[in-house]
Formats: sequence, structure tokens, C-alpha cells
Amino acid sequence: MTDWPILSVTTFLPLVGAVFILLTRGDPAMVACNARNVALWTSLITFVVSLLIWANFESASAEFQFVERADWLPAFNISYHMGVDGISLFFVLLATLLTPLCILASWEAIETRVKEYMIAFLVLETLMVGMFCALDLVVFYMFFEGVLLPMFLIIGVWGGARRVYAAFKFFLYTLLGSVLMLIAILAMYYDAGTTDIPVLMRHGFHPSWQIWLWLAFFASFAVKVPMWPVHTWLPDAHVEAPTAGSVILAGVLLKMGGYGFLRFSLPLFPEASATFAPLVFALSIVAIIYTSLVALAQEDMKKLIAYSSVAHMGFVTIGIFVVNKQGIEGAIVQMLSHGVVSAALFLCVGVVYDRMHSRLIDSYGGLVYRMPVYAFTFLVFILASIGMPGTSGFVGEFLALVGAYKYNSWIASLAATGVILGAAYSLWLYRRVIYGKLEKEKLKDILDMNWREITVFAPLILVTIWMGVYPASFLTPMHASVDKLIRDYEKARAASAEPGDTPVVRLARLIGGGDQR
Amino acid sequence: MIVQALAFYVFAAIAIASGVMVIAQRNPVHSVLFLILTFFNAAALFLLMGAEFLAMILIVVYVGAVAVLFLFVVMMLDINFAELRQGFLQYLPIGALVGLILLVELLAVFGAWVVAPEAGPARLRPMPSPSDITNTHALGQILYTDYVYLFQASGLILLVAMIGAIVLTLRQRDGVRRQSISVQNARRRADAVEVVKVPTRGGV
Amino acid sequence: MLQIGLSHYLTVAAALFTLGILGIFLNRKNVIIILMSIELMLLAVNINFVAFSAYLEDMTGQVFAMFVLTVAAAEAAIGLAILVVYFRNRGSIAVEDINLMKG
Amino acid sequence: MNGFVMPVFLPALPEIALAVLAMALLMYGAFGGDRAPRAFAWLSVLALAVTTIVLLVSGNGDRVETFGGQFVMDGFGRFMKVLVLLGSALAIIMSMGFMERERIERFEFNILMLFATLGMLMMISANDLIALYVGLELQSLSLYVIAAIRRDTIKSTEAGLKYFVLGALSSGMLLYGASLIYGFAGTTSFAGLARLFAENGGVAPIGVVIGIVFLCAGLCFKVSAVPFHMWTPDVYEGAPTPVTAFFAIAPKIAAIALFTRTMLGPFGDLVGQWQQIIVAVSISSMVLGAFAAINQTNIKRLMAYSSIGHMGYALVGLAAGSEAGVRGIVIYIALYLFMGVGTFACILSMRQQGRMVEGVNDLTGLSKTHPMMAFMLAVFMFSMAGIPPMAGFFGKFFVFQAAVQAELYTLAVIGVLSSVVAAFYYIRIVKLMYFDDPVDALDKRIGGEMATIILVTGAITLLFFAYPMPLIDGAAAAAASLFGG
Amino acid sequence: MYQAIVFLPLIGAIVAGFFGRAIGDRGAQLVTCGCMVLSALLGIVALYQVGILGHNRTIELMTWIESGTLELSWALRFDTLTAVMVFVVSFCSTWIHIYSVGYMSHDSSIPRFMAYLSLFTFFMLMLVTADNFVQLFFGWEGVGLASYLLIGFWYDKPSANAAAIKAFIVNRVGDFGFALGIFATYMVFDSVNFDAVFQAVPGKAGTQIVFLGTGYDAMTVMCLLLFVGAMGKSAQLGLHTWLPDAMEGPTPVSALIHAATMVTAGVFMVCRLSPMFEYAPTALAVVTVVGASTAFFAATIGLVQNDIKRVIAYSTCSQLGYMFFAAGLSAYSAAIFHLMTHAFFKALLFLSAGSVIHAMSDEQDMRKMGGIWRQIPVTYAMMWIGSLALAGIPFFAGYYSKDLILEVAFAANTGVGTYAFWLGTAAAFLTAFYSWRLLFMTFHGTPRADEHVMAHVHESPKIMTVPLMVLAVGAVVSGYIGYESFAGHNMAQFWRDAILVLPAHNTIEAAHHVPLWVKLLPVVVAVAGIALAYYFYIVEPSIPGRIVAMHEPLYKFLLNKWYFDELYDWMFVRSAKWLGRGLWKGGDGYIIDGFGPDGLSAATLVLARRAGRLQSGYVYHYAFAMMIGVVILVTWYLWRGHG
Repeated sequence: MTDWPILSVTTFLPLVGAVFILLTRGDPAMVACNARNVALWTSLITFVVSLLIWANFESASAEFQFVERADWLPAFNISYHMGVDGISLFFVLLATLLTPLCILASWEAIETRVKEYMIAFLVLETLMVGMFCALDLVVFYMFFEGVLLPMFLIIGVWGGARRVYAAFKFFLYTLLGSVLMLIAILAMYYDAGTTDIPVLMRHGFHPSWQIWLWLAFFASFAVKVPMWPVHTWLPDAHVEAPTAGSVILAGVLLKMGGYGFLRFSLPLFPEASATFAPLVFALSIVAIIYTSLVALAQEDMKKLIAYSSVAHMGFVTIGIFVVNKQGIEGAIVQMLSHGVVSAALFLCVGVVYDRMHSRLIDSYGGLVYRMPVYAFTFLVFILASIGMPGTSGFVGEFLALVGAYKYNSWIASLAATGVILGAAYSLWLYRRVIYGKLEKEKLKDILDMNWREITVFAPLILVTIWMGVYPASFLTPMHASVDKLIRDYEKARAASAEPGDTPVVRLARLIGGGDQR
Repeated sequence: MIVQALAFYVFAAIAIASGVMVIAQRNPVHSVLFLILTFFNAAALFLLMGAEFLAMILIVVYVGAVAVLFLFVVMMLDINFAELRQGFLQYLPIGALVGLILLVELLAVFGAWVVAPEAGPARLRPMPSPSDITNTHALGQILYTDYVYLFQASGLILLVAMIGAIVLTLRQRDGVRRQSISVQNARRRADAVEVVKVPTRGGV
Repeated sequence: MLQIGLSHYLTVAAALFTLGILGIFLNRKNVIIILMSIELMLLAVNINFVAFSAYLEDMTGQVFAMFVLTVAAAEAAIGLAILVVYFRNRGSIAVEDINLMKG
Repeated sequence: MNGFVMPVFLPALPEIALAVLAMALLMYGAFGGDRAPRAFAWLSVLALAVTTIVLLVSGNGDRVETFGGQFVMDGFGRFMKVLVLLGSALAIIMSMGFMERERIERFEFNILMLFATLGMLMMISANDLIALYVGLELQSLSLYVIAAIRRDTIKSTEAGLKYFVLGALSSGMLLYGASLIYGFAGTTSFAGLARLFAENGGVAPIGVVIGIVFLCAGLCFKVSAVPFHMWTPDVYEGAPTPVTAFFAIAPKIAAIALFTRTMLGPFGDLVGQWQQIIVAVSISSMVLGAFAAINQTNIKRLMAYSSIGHMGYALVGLAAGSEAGVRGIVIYIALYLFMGVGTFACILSMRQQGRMVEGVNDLTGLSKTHPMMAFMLAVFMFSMAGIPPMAGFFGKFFVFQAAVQAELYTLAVIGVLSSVVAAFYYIRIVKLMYFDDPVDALDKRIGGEMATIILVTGAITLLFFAYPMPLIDGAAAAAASLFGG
Repeated sequence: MYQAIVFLPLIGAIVAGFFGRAIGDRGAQLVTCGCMVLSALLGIVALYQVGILGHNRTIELMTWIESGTLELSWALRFDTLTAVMVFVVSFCSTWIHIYSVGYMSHDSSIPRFMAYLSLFTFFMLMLVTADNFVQLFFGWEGVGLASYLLIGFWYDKPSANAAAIKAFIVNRVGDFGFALGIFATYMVFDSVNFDAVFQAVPGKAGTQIVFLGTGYDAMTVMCLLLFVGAMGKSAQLGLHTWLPDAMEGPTPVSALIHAATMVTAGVFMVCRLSPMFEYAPTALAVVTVVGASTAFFAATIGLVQNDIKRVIAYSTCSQLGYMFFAAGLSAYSAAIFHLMTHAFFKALLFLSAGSVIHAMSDEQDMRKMGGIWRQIPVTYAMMWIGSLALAGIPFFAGYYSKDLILEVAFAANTGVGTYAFWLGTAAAFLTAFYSWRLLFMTFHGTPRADEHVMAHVHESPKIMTVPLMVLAVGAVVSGYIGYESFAGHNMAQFWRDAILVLPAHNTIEAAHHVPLWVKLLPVVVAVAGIALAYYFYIVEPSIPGRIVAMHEPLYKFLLNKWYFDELYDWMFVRSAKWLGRGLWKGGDGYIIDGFGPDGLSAATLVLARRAGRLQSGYVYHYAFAMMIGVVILVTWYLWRGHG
């Protein structure tokens, strides 16, 4: 533990950098250069600081650590309350890891409005980190929603041809999801008189309320995850966003949904979570199979990866809602892994996009002849994406499926078909892009990755393998928090469960008894 | 009683009838005239209710000033009356229907009217008995004391109306010679008259 | 029937009020008629006030009516002034022509 | 002088000061102030400043009644009056450049603004149906004229005419309602009405209820709530832009304050009766404001629908009918003031080749030509859309909090959903500024006052989250004072 | 030392793969072969220590996954079974590495090839040394990956790419079952470590498990699911389609992966899990039936194929069938025995075929060969040895193992055993026939290749022929040497606890006592097969054509591999693509977006236009709206009544 506000520093350090960039003036080329450097160094320092969080984290404790609390709206019992536990710790690290890589990846790809771009990214980092650290619902919501702004601009200003459509769809879709959560937050505040998350976790909402609150939160998180059928914003946003935008989107933003389920839906609404778990499973399984099939048909690399993200997040939601240790830890690892792997895949697309300015699979083929390093890198992440043991993808998927199987073998069996389909579309993509004859004239003089790009990928490969071979470094800090989560969940369920209830019956009763709170 | 009732019905009937004519007339001049008629009858109704001062004001202010102002503007604007009534009938049914609904509803509300027993003490300015002082007197007593704030405020309203009317309609045409009193007053003999010492025998 | 009560006066007022409203939206041709309809409405309100005042035996109603009268006069002045400037610009006061801005 | 005692003037000192200053300025203008319009405008601002100072130093926020209970001064009033005065002063400042460039500078304009402001102050302090009406009319009559102040253009005069006709109709309805209330309750005094309904245990004769309906109709017109909003877009479009800015802000604040006081003061015990009106009106305003704005190409018209929507949100707080609701309204309206002023300052700075432009599309590519202004406008737009961490989010947060507390869940849900629709047109403006390339660039130069206003309001909007307590505490105190706290 | 066996290949792979450009072709070959030789030598030592001296050991490397009760480590487990496998894998792999130096000498990316080979070896060794199911799975998937990479090694060949993907995905289907099997195992035993599971098996026998909503016998479900994985990897009937296509890879790959080692992983798995299978008689029966059917089925297809490598591939498939039904009849040691001998002779056959192909300028179609035995005598001889071993001609390796399996089948004296026996015998006949068909078509008769090719026919260099000879030695003697340890009198002492056979299932013991005709039958049919082939292709070469003409449909059926590929293509590949496209355009585009965001925004725009139209600009409409508003509110209150 540290005696300085490490979480706030991590959160707001990027903002300082952003202000710094904002204040630079002068020759445009110089400004751009400065902006890049400042952004890179700021985010690197932030990353180092966030590593300190990990270093000082006490794995044995299930409590929130590095807690900070400051008055914000004292009259309303709402305070600036920050802290991390084993669940949120790695999401913070994920955000701080990916941001410098994104900035590095955009080094040459972004030529216009560099200054604004870098500011947007730093602001985004602040919001992401803050969101994972927030321990007050209102503070959380502010960060959660605030993410929309820089992301909207990043997609819209630096995006591709249909960027306007994509940016609007992204913005409005996710906004629509989350406003309902706002109402739920207010309702919780009304009921509990506070929005402090640790306090709310002990509050115990009436089951009939939980149904509605859970649904409202679900509306928000399901869009973010995204779950079928509210996933259609994702392919568009991914395709149109600049490379780094896709990276952050896939790497961190999607995790906000999963994180939300873990942080809020399960501990706050255990009853409702149990009631709706079948729904989540159904949607997740559909997502896995459906989007995997859709991914097979894609012609655009980014779109394919985007659809694969939906499928991968399906495992996450399944893992979360089976509420057992393997399931939840698997879901978290899967999220982390997906954060690294799909981010890296988008970066891979970005590498060739920067050279050829096409994302169509058909524009490529035979790249391995000219770009062996690239081919290798791409392969590593394709393999991680299909869950090759020894990579991070396997650990998450495996644990989540083990958890699912413990809950119900149908879920695991159906979800596991996604593993087959995943291999199919991923390898097919790889084959069409990397293998085959180098026939296209334009590709004949394409260059392999330069040192900057290799620098971007090296840490990602490292993390992927590390997480695959020795996931204990990541799993150990989670154990205590996940145990507590499950324990509390079981306790709450035991307190109100009546044996012999099917979820449908329970749902009917709860909705029927809506007015007695 | 009978007389009062008869008077009421006559005045009320004329008031409503001329009200109808106001909105139904093709010629705005006629409308204004019917409006005046309405005002007169309303004033009579006021009298029936014992509000003499208001009745007089209505005639003086409304008929004397407002209605005439209307007339004046109607004349001034020199409007082509030829097709002013088109479309009236077209919208009449729906309009009349809605109007009728509103009327019926309002009447339904009045049926419920009673002077609430609680309303008695709620009265702010109990009406003095007419035998003691006249209606005008009674009004005067409270208008400048209890209602001085509002009285002053309505003064401001009239001021605003004045400023507004001037701002909007006063036109300063070029080439129109105007009298400028301040300039006239400010004129000194020295500005206007130059006494030139004419040297004698030198010619001009 | 012969006993004239408050509701009789209120009925007259309601009729005039309704007429005033009807005048505003039935009239398609002449803005001046609209202004007159407004005067009708205000008159109806005044009848209401006076009637209530008489039957409540309270002076407030009459005072209110007086202020209404005052304001109505001012309103008429402003209304006509606006009408005049509009006429100067547009050369018409047909209600249907007041339609430059819509959507 | 049978028993007549001189009323206490102190609570009304700000109004008196403003009236006197306005008349003094009128004299000055009539007899020779016409030569330096800018200086005159600054004098008017000074008058408002003086009034504000008087307001702040006279009295301590305790509830004081005077003029036989027709005038009330309390914390709520003080707070709203400060907002109104601030809004008016900013509107006058914003108008200076415009009036000069368009060659319509006239001292009467400023005087009318002052009188309108005076009317608003009286509205806020009204504690009697008659005072309500008189204050309202003082404001309205000034506004009718101001709307048509550009008397040589057809648009401005048409705006004035429409505003007038509908305004008169609405005040007719309001009066009719007042007469019904008077007739069925026997008094026009807010205090008396409140006492009466309190004694009746929250039950009112049907006549009073219908009276409240008519009264609400009149008040809704002033806050431009659906379906009494129809004048708003046309008038906003037709009126000269600084006038639109003024209309969009100060009268709205005053009207909403009056609305709040009227509904919660005399009819506070009848919440059950009028809540449905407000809920209906609020929902329709939010929804219409969201939908109708989408197709607009004129930015002033767009702002009109936007303001309709915003009033819908403010009314959500009123619908709650609680202290929390009033607090929400006050916060909402205060933040709306800053966002609105800032936005209009940006609109007023939009010029091409020295000419005013109003098209939404003229903002295209603004981020490249005016990065700072584009940024601030984006901040305002996001704020209006209610995206955190902008100030607008807090406004919505607190009104919806009140609504949820009052268990008006449907209202809250419809409200947030319509805010998503509304977000569509707000972000469309951001899109134009940031995603598209400039076609006809706007002129570079932005007036000094404008830049300052944009920067200050922008900073407040953007950074409100960092230190929200002063405003929120103030609003809480204001709300408490309305509930006799 | 034991770590070195496993990780030396990995080091070789990394060095060759990442620094291939720095150390050059020769360097990469040296490094990988060096590592492999070392590994193989250590492997022999390990076999000696573990198998002969009986020093079982498990070496924990580090924790891997640890979540709740799911605790597993990276560990190397050495018992006899492992040691045998390690020996086979490292031995074959080493020689194939060496052979590759020659075979691939003209290729442009030698380091990559060597790295892949070494990587494969590493994964295979991880697989056989696994201490828990998940590490087994790791190796399992890893060899799949290496196989994918190697099949697609010539990535400019579309057919190679397609075959690589097909191999991976078909294997994934198997892995799907495998993974579910692991889940079920964990569910039942709360552990995935072999020791813990094996110890708990007897206690759990007969328990029920709910799978897909229905209750089944736990052991049966687990074993069947796991067996699905084995079927995928070992190309058993249904999931066999990838194996023939995998011949697109370079020939050493076919020899190493698709004959000697990887494809036998399924057999290894069943044997490794014998303590579980023993308690799941139903599963054993399924294994037997599938194995026997595959043995026969693949042999029928092998009859008519024209690609030299494909014939051998189907032969592999068929031989794997033998191994499976042996395992299914609880003769695990026999299965492993056959696995080992098969590794030698099949690797030999493949490498010889490679040598032929090499000689024929990369021609693989037997119809374009013939009459070359004089030019390449060494290869020809090796091919003979391999074929003799394959056909089970006495005293070659195959004779010992295959006969043993057929005897076991007979001795089992059960329905499935008898089924396996007869199908196995039929397959033995077919095997002999197509092996000699291959020999005769390739080496005898008139040359059918063009002159250009024929001019270049030449014997392979030493670096290729020496491994052939070494393997040939294995193919000749391994059966004789191994028999006693694997299936003879030293069995119990050799296997110890590596394999568990319930006393009731001890079929090997019974196999030693079958009637004589059973022992002779396989040899007889093999000789008959050879004779028939001789008659068809040497004496009367026109007969095959006539038979084909007579039985056109049957021939087509066999030539097209029972139409499995077509069926799968239609059922899975095409329908998946069609569905994907349909869901994308129709589901996402039309339904979800159409009724979701796009539909909503379109509706919003329509509403917006309507709302705009409300604002007609006419004052009377505005007034009317206000009045309607009031009327509605008033009506509402009157209708509702008040209070």
C-alpha cells in the first residue's frame, strides 16, 4: 500500500498531459511532434505508475485497496471514492498498457490534427482508468459516459469513409443503453440514500426492485459488451475507427460492460442475476454461434475481427453469470486476453492498412513473402484468438467453459462450438491475407514492420504468452476478490431463494409483486 | 326582479350576438362597431352587478380609446376587403365543435359553484356596503393604498406600451423638416444674427 | 330562470370567451379581427371577475378587472403598433400571409 | 387614511432601483443618449449590475412579504433573480456588436430590455394572482416589442406579430384561470390560497382545478412547453439573434421560477391535482423538443426546439413537486443559463463576409477555422445533450433524481430516452464542426466581449463537475426557502 | 535430463525460427538436428531408466492454471507408456529431421521448415509427458498447430492452404469433444490431474452425470467425449477426411506427423486413460467398432487411389483403426506395440515414397510412374521392407503387432470383438493388395512418365537413404525385440501401472491361446492379397480396368472416398458460409439494424418531419393547438372527476 493517492494520479496524469498539449502553440509540424512525444511519455509514465499499483497490491485481501475518498457532493452523500480490488486491478493496467501502444501505433498513421488526436487519447485514458477505479456509482457513471465523447471524436474525425454513420451509431446506441442505467442509479440512491458502491453492496435491494434495476444496468452493459442482438454498432464502429481507436474500443471499452456486470449486476442484484442468467446464456450462445458464422462471411478484416470480438465476449458473459470461481476468473482472464489480443489484431490490420489503405481481405494475399515478421506476429494473435493453449486466449476460454460446464453442460457444449467456428474464420482470414501467391502488383514492394511497429507488438506478444503460460500472476490477485464476490452472492441468494423455483416462476412472481418494496 | 332579469337577458343576448358578429363580419369596420356594441352591453351587465365604476371605465377607455384606435388602424391600413372571409366556413365545423366542447365544460364547472364556506374569511377586501360608500369610492380607497404596488406597475406597463408603440411606428423620414424645440430654445441671438459692421461708403 | 344568479353571468362570460378563442383560429384573413377577439376574451374575463366580486362581496375582483382593463389597453396599443409595422413590411394583414417562418 | 400603513419597501428595493434606473436612462436616452449606443448599452448593463448589488445587499434571503402580501422576497427569489439579471446583462452585452453591425442600434431597445427584466423580477416575486399577471404583462409587452424591434424586416415583425397574438391568447387563458380560481376560492393571494387548500386537506373545488389548468396553460406558454410552444421556433427565428438569445434565457428563467412558485406555493397541497398536467406537458415537451429539432437547418430554430426540450426537463423537477424537485429545477436552469448564453454567443459570432449567418450548415468545418470556438460549442452541445462530465449532465441528474424520488418512473424513463434522441441533433452539430471540411469559412474575427463570454461560460460548463458544491448548495437553500425551510 | 528431452526441440525451433536468417540454412539444420539427436539419445536413456529399470517420475515445472479447485501445473510425467512414446517420437523425429536436410535442400525456407519440425516434436513430447488433461490438451492442440503450419508449408499452393485449414478445423471438432470430456472429468472428479483422477475412478464407477439435460453413466460420457478427441486426431471414421488432404505437406511431414507420431496421439490418449476406459465398457465397445470400421473403410478407399502418398495415408488411417480396436478390446499394450512398429514401417514407407517423388521430379501420381526400380534400387528395397512389415508378413515388425491384435479380437469373444476380427482380417487382405498395387504401379511395368522426367530419375543422396535404412532396421526388428516386453511375458513388469487392465478384460492373455487357424489367417490373407495384386498388375494389367468398367458406381464411390468430403462440404462448409452470409445481410443488416438502430433512426426522422409539419407557420393553427391542449386537459379533469 502507498500513502499517496496513486489511483488519482494514475487517473488524472494523462489529463495533465492533455492540458500540456493543449497549451502548445507554434509551427504545426512542431506542435504535432511535441504532441506525439508528450502523449507518449505521459502515457508511459502513467503505465509505470499503474505498475506500482500492481506491485503494491495485496493479493490476499478481498477489500478495496488504495482507497481514496474526498467530498464531492456532501449534501447528497456522494463522494469521490476510488479504490481497486482484484477484479478491477487488471483493467486499469490494461487501459494504461494499451494507451501508449495506441499512441505509438498512431505515430505516423495520424497526420492531420495530431494535437487534438493526442488530447483525445489522453482524455480517453483518464476516463477509462477512472471508470475502473470509481467506487461511487455517480462517479462511475460520469467516467462511463464520458468515454463516449473522445471516442465519438476519434471515430468521427480520424475514421474511414462511413465514419459519420459509425460514430453516430456508436454514440447513440451506447448512450441509449446507459441512460437507463442512470435512472436505475437514481432509484438506487432513492432506496439506499447513497451511491457508494461498497455500501450498496451491503444494502440488499428488494428482489422486485432488483429485476428492474438489473434490467436497466443490463441495457447499458449489454450494449457495451456487446451482446447479441445489440452488437451491430460494433462492426461499424470498429471498421470506421482509426486503428488506435479500434484498439481501445476492442481492448478496453468492451470490457466496461463485462466489468459492469461483475462490479454491479452480480453483487448488487444477486436475485435478479440468477433470474436472468438463462437469458444471458441464451443471448451469449446465440452471440457466439451467430457472430462466428457472420464472421465467416466477412470481406473486411476489421469487420471480421469485430464480429469475432462479439463472439469472444459471449464467453465472458457466460463465465460471469454462471457465478462460480472458474467462470468468473475465466471471464476476467478472457477479457484481459481479448483486450490484448483483439487490440493486437486491430493493430495488425492497421499495419497493412497504413501501407495499402485497404481493409478488404481481397486486397491482400501472400504477404508472408514480403513481411515474414508481420506474418509471425499476426499468427501469434490469430492463434491466441482461437484459444490455442499456451496463449492467453486459452486460459480464459477454458476457465469460462469449465465454469459453464459446472453450471450446465448445454451451455458449455453450445458455447464450445464457437471454438470450432472461431478457428475456421480466423484461419481462413489468415490464409487469405498472409498465405497464397503474392499476385497483386501493389503488394510487390510492401515493406515489413519497422522498429516502431515491432516495439508496439513486442509487449503484446509478451503479455499474450505470459498470460498463457503463467496466468498465475494474474489469477492470484483475483482470488480473494472473486471468492468474496461469490460468497456474498451465494449468501444473498440463500437468504431469499425458495427451493423448487424455476427462474420463470420467480420472474413472474417478482414482477407480479412489483409494488411491495 | 323581473326587470332585472329582463334587462340581463336583453343585454346578455345582445352582447353575445354582437360578439358573434365581431368575428363573423367580413368588413373589419363593422367588426369594430360590433365590438363597441358588445362593450356597451357588457358595461350594462356591469351596472347590473353594481360595478358602476368599471362600467364607466369600460365605456370611456374601451369605447372611447381602444375601439377608436382599432377603427383608426383599420382605416389607415387600407385593406382590400374583397376576399377576407374565405375559408371561414371551411374550418367552422371543427372549430365550432371544439368551441362547443369547451363551452359545455366551462358551464359544467359553473354548475358546481358555491361560495365555499371557507372562502368567506379568505376574502382580502370585503366589499363595503353600497349604502355606505359608492363603488367608485370603495375602489379608490384600496387602489392607491393596498394596491399601490400594482398600480405603479401598471403605470410602467403603460409606459412600456408607449415606448413600444413609438419605437415601432415612429418613422423619421429623410427630407421632412421637423421642429426641434431644444434647438430652437438653444438658439441665441448670436447664432442666428450676425451683425455685420458695414463700412460706410465702401459698398459690399 | 328569472332569478338571475352568478351562473348566468358566468355563462355569458364563457360564451364570449369561447367566441374570442374561436375568433382567433377560425379567422384566416384578417389579423385585426384576431386583436378584437382578444379584446373579447379579456372582456369575458372581466365579466367573470366582476361577477365573482359581486357574489363573493369582495372588492379584489373589481380591482383585478381594473388592472386587466389597463393592461388590455396597453396590449391593444402594442398589438396595433406591431400590426402596423408588419403591414408596412408585408403590405398585407391577411393571417394566411403571416407564414414566412415554419417547420 | 383609515388604518393604512406605509408598506415596507426594502424587499422590493431591487425592483424599485431597476425601475428608477430604467426611467432615468430613458430620460437620458430621449434627451441625448442616442449618440453613443455602445456606451448606452453599457449603462444599461451597469443598471442591471447595480440592481444585482442592491439585490444581494438588501435582505439576507429570509422570507419577507410586503405590499399587503402581494410581493414576496425569499431565497428562491433571490437566486432566480440573480440568474435573470445575469442573463439579461449578458444578453445586452451580446447584442451590442450585432446591433451596431446591423445598424439597428436604438436606445429604446436597452430600455425595453430593462423593463422586461423588471417584469421578470416582479414575476419571480409575485405572491398574488394580480401581481403575477401584472408582472407577466410588463415582461410580455416589452418582449413583444423587442421581438419586432427590427421593424424594417418582415421576419422580425412577423415574429413580433405571432408572439403577440399567441401571447395575448395565452394571457387571456391565464386570466380566465385566475378568475376561476378567484371565484371558487375567494381570494387571489397566494398565502390565502395556500391556507385554504391546506385546511381543506388538499382537496379543491373542480372550478379551482379547471382554473389551474387554464393558469398552467398561460404559464406553459411563457416557458414554451408543448402544446403551448408553437410560437417559439418562429419567434426565435424571426427575432434578431441577440433578442433570440435573450428570449431563450432570461424570460425562461423567470417564467419557470414563477411557475414553480405558483404551483408549489398556493397550490402546493394540490400536487395530486396538477401533477398530471405537468407530467403530460413535460413529456410532450421533451419528446417534441427532441424530435422536431432534428430536421432544422436554421440554428436559431434548432435552439428554439432545444429550449422547448430543456423546459420539459426543468418541468420534470416541477412534476416531482418536492423540495428535491425545486432544487433540480434551480440547478438545471442555472446551468442552462450558462450553456444557453455560451451557445448563443457562438451563434452570434458566426459571420461570413461580415454578414450574419444562421444556417446550421454554416458551422461546417468550424474546428479547422476556429478551433477554440468549435471546441467550446462542442462543449455546449455535449452539455445540452447531458453527457457527463459536462454541466448539463448535472442538471438532468438532479431533476431526474427528484422525479425518481417522487416515483415518477415513467416520466424519468421517457425523459432520458428523449434525451438520447435529442443527443442526435446536438452531436450532429459537433459532427458538422469536427467531421466535415469547411466550405465557406466563417470570418475570423470574434468580438472581445463574445470571446470572453464564450470562454467563461464554456469553462463553467466544462469544469462544473470539479467544484459543483457552491451552485448546488445555493440551489438547495433556494429550494428550502420555498418550502418555508 | 527429462526436461532436456522435451525442451531441446523447442530451443532448436526457437533458434531456427527466429534466428534462421542469422545462422543460415546450414546453421538451422545443424541446430535443430543437433537438438533432436541429443533429445533422442536422452529419450533412449529415459526408456531404459523408466521402462526397464522402473523408475517412474513426475517433474513439476511450475504452476499453470489455478482457480478454485482447478489446480494444474506444467509437469513432465514419465512412466513406461510415456517413455515408449518419447522414444518413438524422438527417434523417428530425429531421423526425419536428418532426412529433411536432404529432401528439402532445394527449398527456399529451410530454417522455417526445420523450426516447424522441431516445434512439432516439442509439442508431441509435451503431449506424451503430460501429467494432466489440460497439458495433454496443450500438446494436443500444439501438434495440431504444427501440423497446420507444416501442411501449409508451401503457402503458395492453394490446395496446401486448404488442406491445412481443413486439418486444423476437423481436429478442432474432435477437440470440442475432448474439451467437453475434460470438463466432465473435472466436474466428476474435481481435478484434472491424472493421478488424482485415476485413483478416484473405481469409486466413481457407475455414477450418473447429467449431460445435455439427461442422466448418463458418468464414465461412459467422459470416455466417449474424450474419444471424440482421439477420433479427430487419429483420423477415425467420420473425422478422417483431413488426413489424406494433409499429404499436401512435404513428405517428411507426412512421415513424421501423419504416420508415425501425431496421428497416433489418439491411441496414446486412450491407452493413457485406460484406467478410465476400463470402467466404461460401452465406450470401449464404441472404440472397438469405430476402430474396426475405420480399418476396413480406409482400406477400401486405399484400393483405388492413384496418388502414392494418399494410398499410404489411407493405409495409415486403416492401421490406426487396428490400434483403436485393440485398445477398445482392452489390449492397450498391443495397441501401443502396433503403434511403435507402425511408426517405423509407416515412416519408412512415407520416406521412401518421398524418395520416389524426389526422383520423379515431384510427381505423385502413380499412373505416371512405373518401371523405375532399376534406377532407384535402394528406395525400392526400402519400399519392399516397409510393405512387408505393413502387410504383416512373418518376422517383419507388423507381423507381431497386427497378428496380436487380430488374435486379441478373436479371443475377446464378444460381439464387437468378432466384428473387429472379421473386418480386421478383411482389411489385412486389402492392405496387402493395395500395398503391392502401389509397389507394382510405381516400380514395375512400363514407364508412364515422360522422357524428361525419366531422364532425371536418380537415387536419393545418402542423407536421405541413411534414415531410410535405419527405419528399415526398425521395421524389421522392432516387432521381434518388443514383443516380449509389450505383450509377452514381461508385460506386467514392463508396463507396471502405466496401463490398467481389469482382470476381466485381460484379452492379451487370452490371445495367446487362440486356435491355430486364427494365428495363420492374417498371414494367409496377406499373401493372398499380394498374389492378387501380382496377378492384376503384373500378369494381367488389363483386369483392373475391366473390373472398374464392370463396377463403375462402386469404383466411383471408393475413388471419391465414400463421398465424405462432398457430404461435409455440403453439410458444414457451404451451409456455414451460406448461413453466415444470410445472418450477416439478413440477420444483422436487415432485421437487427433494420428494426433496431437504422429503423429507429428512420422512424425518428419521419417523426421529426411530422413534428416539423405541425409547425405550419399559421397563427390559427398555433392557437388551435393551444386550445386543443387546454380542452384536452379540461376534459381529462372533468372526466376523471376530481379529488
